[in-house]
Amino acid sequence: MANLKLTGVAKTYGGTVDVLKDINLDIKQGELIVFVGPSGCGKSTLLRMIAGLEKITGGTLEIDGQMVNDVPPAQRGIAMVFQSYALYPHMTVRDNMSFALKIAKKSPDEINAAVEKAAKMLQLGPYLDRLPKALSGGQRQRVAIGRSIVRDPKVYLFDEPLSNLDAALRVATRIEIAQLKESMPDSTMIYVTHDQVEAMTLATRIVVLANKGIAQVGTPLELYQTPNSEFVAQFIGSPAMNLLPGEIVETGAQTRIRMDAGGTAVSAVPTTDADRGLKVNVGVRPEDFVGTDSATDYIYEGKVDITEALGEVTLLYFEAQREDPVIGKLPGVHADLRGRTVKMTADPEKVHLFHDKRSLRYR
Amino acid sequence: MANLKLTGVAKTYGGTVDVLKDINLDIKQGELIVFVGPSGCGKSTLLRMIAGLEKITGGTLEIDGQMVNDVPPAQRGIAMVFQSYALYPHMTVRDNMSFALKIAKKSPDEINAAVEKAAKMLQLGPYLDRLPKALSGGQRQRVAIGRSIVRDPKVYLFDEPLSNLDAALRVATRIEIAQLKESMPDSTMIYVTHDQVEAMTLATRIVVLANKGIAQVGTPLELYQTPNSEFVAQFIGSPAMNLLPGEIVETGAQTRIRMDAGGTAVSAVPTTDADRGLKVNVGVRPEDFVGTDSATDYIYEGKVDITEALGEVTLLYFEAQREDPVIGKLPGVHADLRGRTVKMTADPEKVHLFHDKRSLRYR
Amino acid sequence: MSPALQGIITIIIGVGGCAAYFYASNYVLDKFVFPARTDDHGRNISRATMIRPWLFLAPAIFFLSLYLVYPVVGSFVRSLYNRSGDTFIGLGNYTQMFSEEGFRIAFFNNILWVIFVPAAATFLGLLVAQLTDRLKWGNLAKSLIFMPMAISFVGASLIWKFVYANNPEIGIINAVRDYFGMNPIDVLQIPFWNNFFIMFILVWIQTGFAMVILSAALRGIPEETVEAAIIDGANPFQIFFKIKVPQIMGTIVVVWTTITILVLKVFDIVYAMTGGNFDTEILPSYMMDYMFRDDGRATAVAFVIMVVVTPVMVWNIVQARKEMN
Amino acid sequence: MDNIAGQKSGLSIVTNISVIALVLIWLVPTLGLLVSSFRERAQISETGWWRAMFPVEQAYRISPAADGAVQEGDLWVLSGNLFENEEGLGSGTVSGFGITSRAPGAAQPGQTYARYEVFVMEDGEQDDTNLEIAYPADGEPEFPAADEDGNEILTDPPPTFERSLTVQENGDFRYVDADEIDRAPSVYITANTPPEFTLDNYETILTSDNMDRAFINTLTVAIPATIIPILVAAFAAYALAWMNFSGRGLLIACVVGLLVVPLQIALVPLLTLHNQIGIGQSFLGVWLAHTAFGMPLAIYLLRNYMVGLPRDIIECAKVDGATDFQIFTRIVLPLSFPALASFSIFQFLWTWNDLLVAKVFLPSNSESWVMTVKIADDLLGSRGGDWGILAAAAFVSIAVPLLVFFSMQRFLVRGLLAGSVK
Amino acid sequence: QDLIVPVGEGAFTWDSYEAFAEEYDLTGQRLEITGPWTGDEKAKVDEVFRYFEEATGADVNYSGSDSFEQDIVISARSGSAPNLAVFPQPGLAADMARQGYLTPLPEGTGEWVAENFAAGDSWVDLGTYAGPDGEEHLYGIFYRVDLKSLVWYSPIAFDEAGYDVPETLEALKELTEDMADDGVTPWCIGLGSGAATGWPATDWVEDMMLRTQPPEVYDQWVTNEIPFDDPAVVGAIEEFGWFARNDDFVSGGSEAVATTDFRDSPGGLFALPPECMMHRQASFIPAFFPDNAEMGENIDFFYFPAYEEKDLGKPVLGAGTVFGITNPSDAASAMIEFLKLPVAHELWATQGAFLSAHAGLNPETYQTDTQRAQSEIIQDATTFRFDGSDLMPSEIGAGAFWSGMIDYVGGTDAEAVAAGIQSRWDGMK
Ligand SMILES: Nc1ncnc2c1ncn2[C@@H]1O[C@H](COP(=O)(O)OP(=O)(O)OP(=O)(O)O)[C@@H](O)[C@H]1O
Ligand SMILES: Nc1ncnc2c1ncn2[C@@H]1O[C@H](COP(=O)(O)OP(=O)(O)OP(=O)(O)O)[C@@H](O)[C@H]1O
Ligand SMILES: [Mg+2]
Ligand SMILES: [Mg+2]
Repeated sequence: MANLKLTGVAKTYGGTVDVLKDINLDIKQGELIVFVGPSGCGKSTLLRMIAGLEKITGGTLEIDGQMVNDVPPAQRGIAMVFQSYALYPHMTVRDNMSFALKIAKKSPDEINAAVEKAAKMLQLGPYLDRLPKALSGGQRQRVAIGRSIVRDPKVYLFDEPLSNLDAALRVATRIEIAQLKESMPDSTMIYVTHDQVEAMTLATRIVVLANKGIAQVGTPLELYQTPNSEFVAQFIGSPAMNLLPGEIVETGAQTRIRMDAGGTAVSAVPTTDADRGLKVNVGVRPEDFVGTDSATDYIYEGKVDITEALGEVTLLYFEAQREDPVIGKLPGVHADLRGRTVKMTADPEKVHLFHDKRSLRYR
Repeated sequence: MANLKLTGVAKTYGGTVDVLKDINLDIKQGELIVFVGPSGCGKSTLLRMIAGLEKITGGTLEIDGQMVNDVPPAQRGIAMVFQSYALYPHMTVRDNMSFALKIAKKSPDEINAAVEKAAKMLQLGPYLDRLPKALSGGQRQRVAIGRSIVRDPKVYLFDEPLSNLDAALRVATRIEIAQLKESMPDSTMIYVTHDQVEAMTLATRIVVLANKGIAQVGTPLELYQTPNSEFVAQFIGSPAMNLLPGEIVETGAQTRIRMDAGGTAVSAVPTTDADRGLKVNVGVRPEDFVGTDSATDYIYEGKVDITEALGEVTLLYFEAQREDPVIGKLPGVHADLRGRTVKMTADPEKVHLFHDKRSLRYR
Repeated sequence: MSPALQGIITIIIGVGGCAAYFYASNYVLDKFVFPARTDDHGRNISRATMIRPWLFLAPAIFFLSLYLVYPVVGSFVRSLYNRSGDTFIGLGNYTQMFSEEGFRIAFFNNILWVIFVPAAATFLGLLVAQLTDRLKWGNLAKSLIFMPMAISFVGASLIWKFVYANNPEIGIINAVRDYFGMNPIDVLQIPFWNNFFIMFILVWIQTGFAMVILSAALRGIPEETVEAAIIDGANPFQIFFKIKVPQIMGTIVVVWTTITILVLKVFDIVYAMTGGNFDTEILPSYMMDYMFRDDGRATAVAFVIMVVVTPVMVWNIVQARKEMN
Repeated sequence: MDNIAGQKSGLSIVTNISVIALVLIWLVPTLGLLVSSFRERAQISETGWWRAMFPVEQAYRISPAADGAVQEGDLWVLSGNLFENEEGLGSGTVSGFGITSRAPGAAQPGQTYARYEVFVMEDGEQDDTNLEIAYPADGEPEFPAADEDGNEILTDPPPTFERSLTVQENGDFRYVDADEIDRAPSVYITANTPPEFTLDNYETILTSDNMDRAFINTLTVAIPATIIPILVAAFAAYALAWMNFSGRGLLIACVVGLLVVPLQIALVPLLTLHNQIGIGQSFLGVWLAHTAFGMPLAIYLLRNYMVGLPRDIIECAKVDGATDFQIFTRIVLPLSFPALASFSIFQFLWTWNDLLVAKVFLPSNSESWVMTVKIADDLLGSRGGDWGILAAAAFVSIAVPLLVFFSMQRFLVRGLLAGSVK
Repeated sequence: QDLIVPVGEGAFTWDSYEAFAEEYDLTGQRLEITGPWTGDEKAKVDEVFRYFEEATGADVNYSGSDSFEQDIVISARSGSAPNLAVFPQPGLAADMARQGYLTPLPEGTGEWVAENFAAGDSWVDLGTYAGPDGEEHLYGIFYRVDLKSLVWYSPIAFDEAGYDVPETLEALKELTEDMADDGVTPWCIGLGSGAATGWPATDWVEDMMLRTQPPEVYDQWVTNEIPFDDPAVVGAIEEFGWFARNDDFVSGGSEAVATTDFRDSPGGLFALPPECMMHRQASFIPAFFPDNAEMGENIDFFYFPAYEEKDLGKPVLGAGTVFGITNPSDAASAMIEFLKLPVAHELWATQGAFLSAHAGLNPETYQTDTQRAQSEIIQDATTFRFDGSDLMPSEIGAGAFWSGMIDYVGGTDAEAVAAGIQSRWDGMK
């Protein structure tokens, strides 16, 4: 039901501390936009500005074509889950959840039904009559989520709604949110998270915030597959993409790079003659590394310092004492690799090239 | 420097609400124990009891062989990161971090060095002179972590220390914690988390709490590979293990099960003749599913309702309208599978069998 | 109509009326004056937002301006006239006053009061609030400490006569001195220090006030911060002074201010204890000496009192600014 | 947090002791008043209240009727028992006696105490003076060599007997006089008085005319004068704490400034105003006056409390669609309960104990008297020095405020905000 | 409730009352009176007013207040004054008259007072003040006077110790010294009185003024024609100091003088052993005697004597309460008429603790001999002077003078004190 348009939005605290600058963003009705970005980059601030809780110090925010910079939160038709939960401490869980509906003068039956449904979904049934102080951290967070679910707003704003839930519940709630979204294809959602999986699975588009501005906007797969900068490349995907320095030696539809540390990489990123000799960073995601025995056609060779077995996969850390170690991710359990030297390469399609922090693909 | 021994520890709120019962646990010096469990199962409570912030209402807690039920928190030699951060709101970040050291009458140089080091590690440098209220959620959490790192306690207690950090920082901090642990092999750490990866990578042993007690204790791989109950099986690993009903038709070193929904599963779990005809749940992790074309040797056949592309892998949801859908996880991108019917099977080594919620392997 | 019935009706009308006023005026504002549904949606809403605070404030402003501002302005004008109120003498009352020794003594004493009483009462109140916080009989103790608050100033002065009286058969201080064979002294006549004996009466009364407010504030401190400090190894003193007190600083300012203001108003105690003699006069009692006799002078003193409170005002505004950011 | 392990008992002992000490310091003066409220005026000024619990030796003057006097030789003799017909004379055991008020207990029971006229040498001149002397009842007086001024007592002329008194422990006495006993002589005894307490003071106060009326009037004044300002102030406080508008800082400053306005300068203009608009001296006038005079402090205290509420919660309610009115009534008001409770306690106390406003704004007839006026003007006026009444009055008027305090105290609860935010 | 004495019975002057009753019919009118009498005294005066109600049918509502001085100013200024006010000090009445809050009494009242009151002219003078226009009118009529020049003592104690009642001030001083020599404390002096602390000392000084200076000087002092720090005044203050500033002469030592409450002070006479032998205080003080006080037995009074040597006769200091009209009405005027009736005075006299200057009052109606004896002292007086501090502007007489005396008792020298008071007085001009 709502399109949002941010034009040149900026936020300055106390006249001096710039937090956000020149944010331009078009959010279409029915989208689920996920904001990601390093801690402290201004995700919550942006969300709060959209909610109307924080003055917009520059630019305009339009909802459905109407400038709402000065419209109070209540009239923007939004629901919000706060990062700090912000439960009403003097109300029981049930009252917390039904507060907005009561305000909206919904009938008791309607309220009850909505609350019961949300409670069931979030497994809050047994706690409906407790006060927030008698709940665990995760339970509090679920109440906060439930509170926004029971309403039926034009725009949902979620600030890290799942960060305190356990894995099972997180998956369940995530799916619930996805279904909620699906069942209301018209409602717009904006979602802040730190969780890669959440961002990747939920988002229609992901907005990566960094350096007071937007680093890239795109669908999850776009961001994953074709990051336009080293920052985004490293930010999306966990563990982060490995960046290894090299020099372009062959150009064309495929590019060949001689790695500074030895070995050669081949990338499907097309280059022109002019690029020959360019110093680039070769980006390979840990999960894209595959072992190789080739004497030259390897992108990286190193001794496995640490292995982390996650069950389904094993992480291999090379040069773990470096600030950003090189990491490989192999399916299955490979504790035996520790201390061994291995060579790794990757499918050219999955080899990214960055120059001057920007992707060569996008220059 | 510290062994912990919990014997029959229990917690009751207000004489009636049982939260924890009969917790028995031996924690060796130098271990890093991770508590996991569903939200509200009492992880924080157990941690607080170990810290001494919550009276132990039953059983005993020993640190280094000494009963410490009644020893005040300050004398237990612990540091704790609170789930709610608990920053001192009136102190700057620097003062927050140096408070404990000042209390301990450390020299200013020493304090400064410790604070600077922790700040650098947690990327808090620019915020050292801000008050907590001018920090973002993640920044606050980092301060809380920093505060415990600057001290040098016998036992570290962390209550979901990373839940508000972004992926990169989370990996970085996780590795820092791992290295911190490594650099102080003698210090004992207890760590509560919801994050599978954290649990799997950090833990020496994982304690799964459920139903007011301990469901299973073991190294991460033990729990992943040989869960002793359906609960643990589903709790460890994300998405959760699929459980599919069937009946044992062949026993021996390998077991063959006829699936109720059609198809046959083979498991490496040995069974005896007596088990023939037993109704079991066949457990297969999503990541262990592999596609098959065999007409009979498949464990599951279904229509892909939803696909979630995470970049490196794709999640396939079958029967998504069920409360716990069957999930498969295939490497790579497979958006094209949506709506198609596929058959899947798994390596017998990775097929678990459960009867009466317990693993057949452990009966 | 019996006054009791009248009172009940007033409560209903007053409370209901207030509630109705606030509700109705908000309703009218939103629905009729600046309805949000018309074309200039945004403008109307922001106009309504500008007006709404004043709806909330209106009754209070009405009372404040009619009952306080209006007399204050009137009095200020009056203070510029001579004693009979017929000749304008500018600041004559002020200049003359400051040239008089009696006034200077009162002024000096008042400074003493303003410093000592709020400090002592707040400190003791804080101490009691903290000490009784986790005591089993804490509520009883608090009630006992609070009791003087409930005693009228006259009653309180009487109580302290039983302490200070120089007859050892009445005053307990002199009874003790007498027991040790010392001569009775009249503590109310010891130059300079007698002020403190009188001030202590107000401290005795006001500690209960400070205690009640501060103990509510102490209870509002997030427990986790205290727990964190406990784990950090802070001892109870450090927790109190370094964790708790700074967190309730705002409330301490409030309590301090309130007591300061009270100090600037209370004359009953001085009146009842010494009648302002033995150099114990303070500004309020000095003002009462002139009240209804020389209104020019009395109102001038009132304004001096208001000026004395300026630093406290400034302090409060600074504090309020800090909180708002 | 009550749950913290191993809290040191040593500390708790110190805490207990210091609280006990503080409470004692706070209590002792009040205790004095309480004890005094059960004593008579005369006792209060005679012995310290701390001795009221113990028997004290007290002197009495007794004037036994002269009727039974008989002449024995030159002397007239009156005998009988001192405790007959006399009431309230302590334990009924004489611990000492005398014949002058200066020394009412000079002699022991069983002795005879006599006055002689003796001649002394003073500055070389002969002079006569009185000498009192005690000796065993069956013995004879022995005169000292010199009187208390050090003058030599002459044996010639010999001392002349004037009168003597013999008293036994049980009160039997024998009074001998050289002159005819024509009017009741004054004799003095000392006896132990048991502690004596009386409810008279309370009776005086509680049974005095119109006291019930005054009580009801006081409540009538105090209750609306407590509730209305809180309500009005709470709205204003909310606006000043959580609403954005220009002039807010200035308004806060004004409120703080108005805190200090002395009531006295407002009385005359306001009463004039009330007279002009027809309210005159009435309960309505008092309510309005109290409301206004309590307003600055109410706004000040409440605003400061409200400012401290977590911002997120209020913002959340805004997002939930609540209007300011709803945020105020549903969120802020319930969360401000401790502040509301404390202020209502104080406002109630002030209105309850107020004398000035009630006197000025209420009619002066006795139907409209509140307790303070009743006590100050009616009970104490002619009894200003009657500390017993004053003390009892103080305790009578303290009862209701204390009740209010006790009942409100549970609203000053711990951790109202707990669990709301991370 | 019955009247205390049925109309027509007893030794009361009923004729004029009956004539009065004939003349006035104010049925339905309401008369508001405020004054300083509270408690017992209010009860007594209420009884008197009931006769007025009986006679006129009006409804009298008297209310008393301990802080009358402040209340009347507030109510007068805010326009809610009662019909009549009873001023405890002429000074306050004069202040209010000047500000226009009082209405002059009906024509001819002055003449009537001059004729019918003992020493009538002086009562007229005391009730005559300048109005707002500066013109002098009679604004007040006196009802109930106090006699101040009294010394209270215990005849039994005097008897036992062999002391005699002194006839001259010289003898009184000698007696004081004798007593001190004998080891007994001669005087109980208490100046405490809450906010009014210090006033008992002003009575002492006034008595001393009358005993050291001719009455004319006293009058000049009261009107500030001679400055407060005139040697004559300083001398009188020092005479008071002779008594009060000597630790041996006053109970508790001179330090106690300033803080002992005047209401507790006479208690020393009744203590066993006595804490003092004498107490100088006005005729109202028996109200504060303990229950066991028996007039003529353990308590009695004598005239505070004058210096024989100075030959100033027998000066007497007194005070009284004065009725003024603050809000004219028929009933108010009628009340003034009523107060002219002897019976209005007799009816309180018969309830005790009342003296009157009304010459037509039948002495038989006094309740006690004491009252009669006191009224005789008034009669015998060669000089009668009204309490000076009550005549001074209230700022001085009820302010600076009081606190000055406390300073003096506390050790400040008399001249400095007097100069201080004078400068305050100067400040008012
Ligand atoms: N004061 C209390 N009274 C009653 N029950 C309480 C109280 N405090 C906590 N609980 C309950 O105790 C249980 C354990 O709480 P705890 O905070 O230990 O959970 P947790 O495992 O840390 O959960 P989370 O992962 O969500 O933080 C919860 O179900 C909670 O509702
Ligand atoms: N009142 C303030 N004054 C100054 N700076 C502030 C204030 N509030 C927040 N900031 C800063 O603004 C930046 C953005 O904060 P915000 O809460 O939006 O971050 P975030 O992206 O939500 O981070 P996180 O993921 O850690 O929650 C942070 O660097 C923070 O320090
Ligand atoms: Mg945030
Ligand atoms: Mg927890």
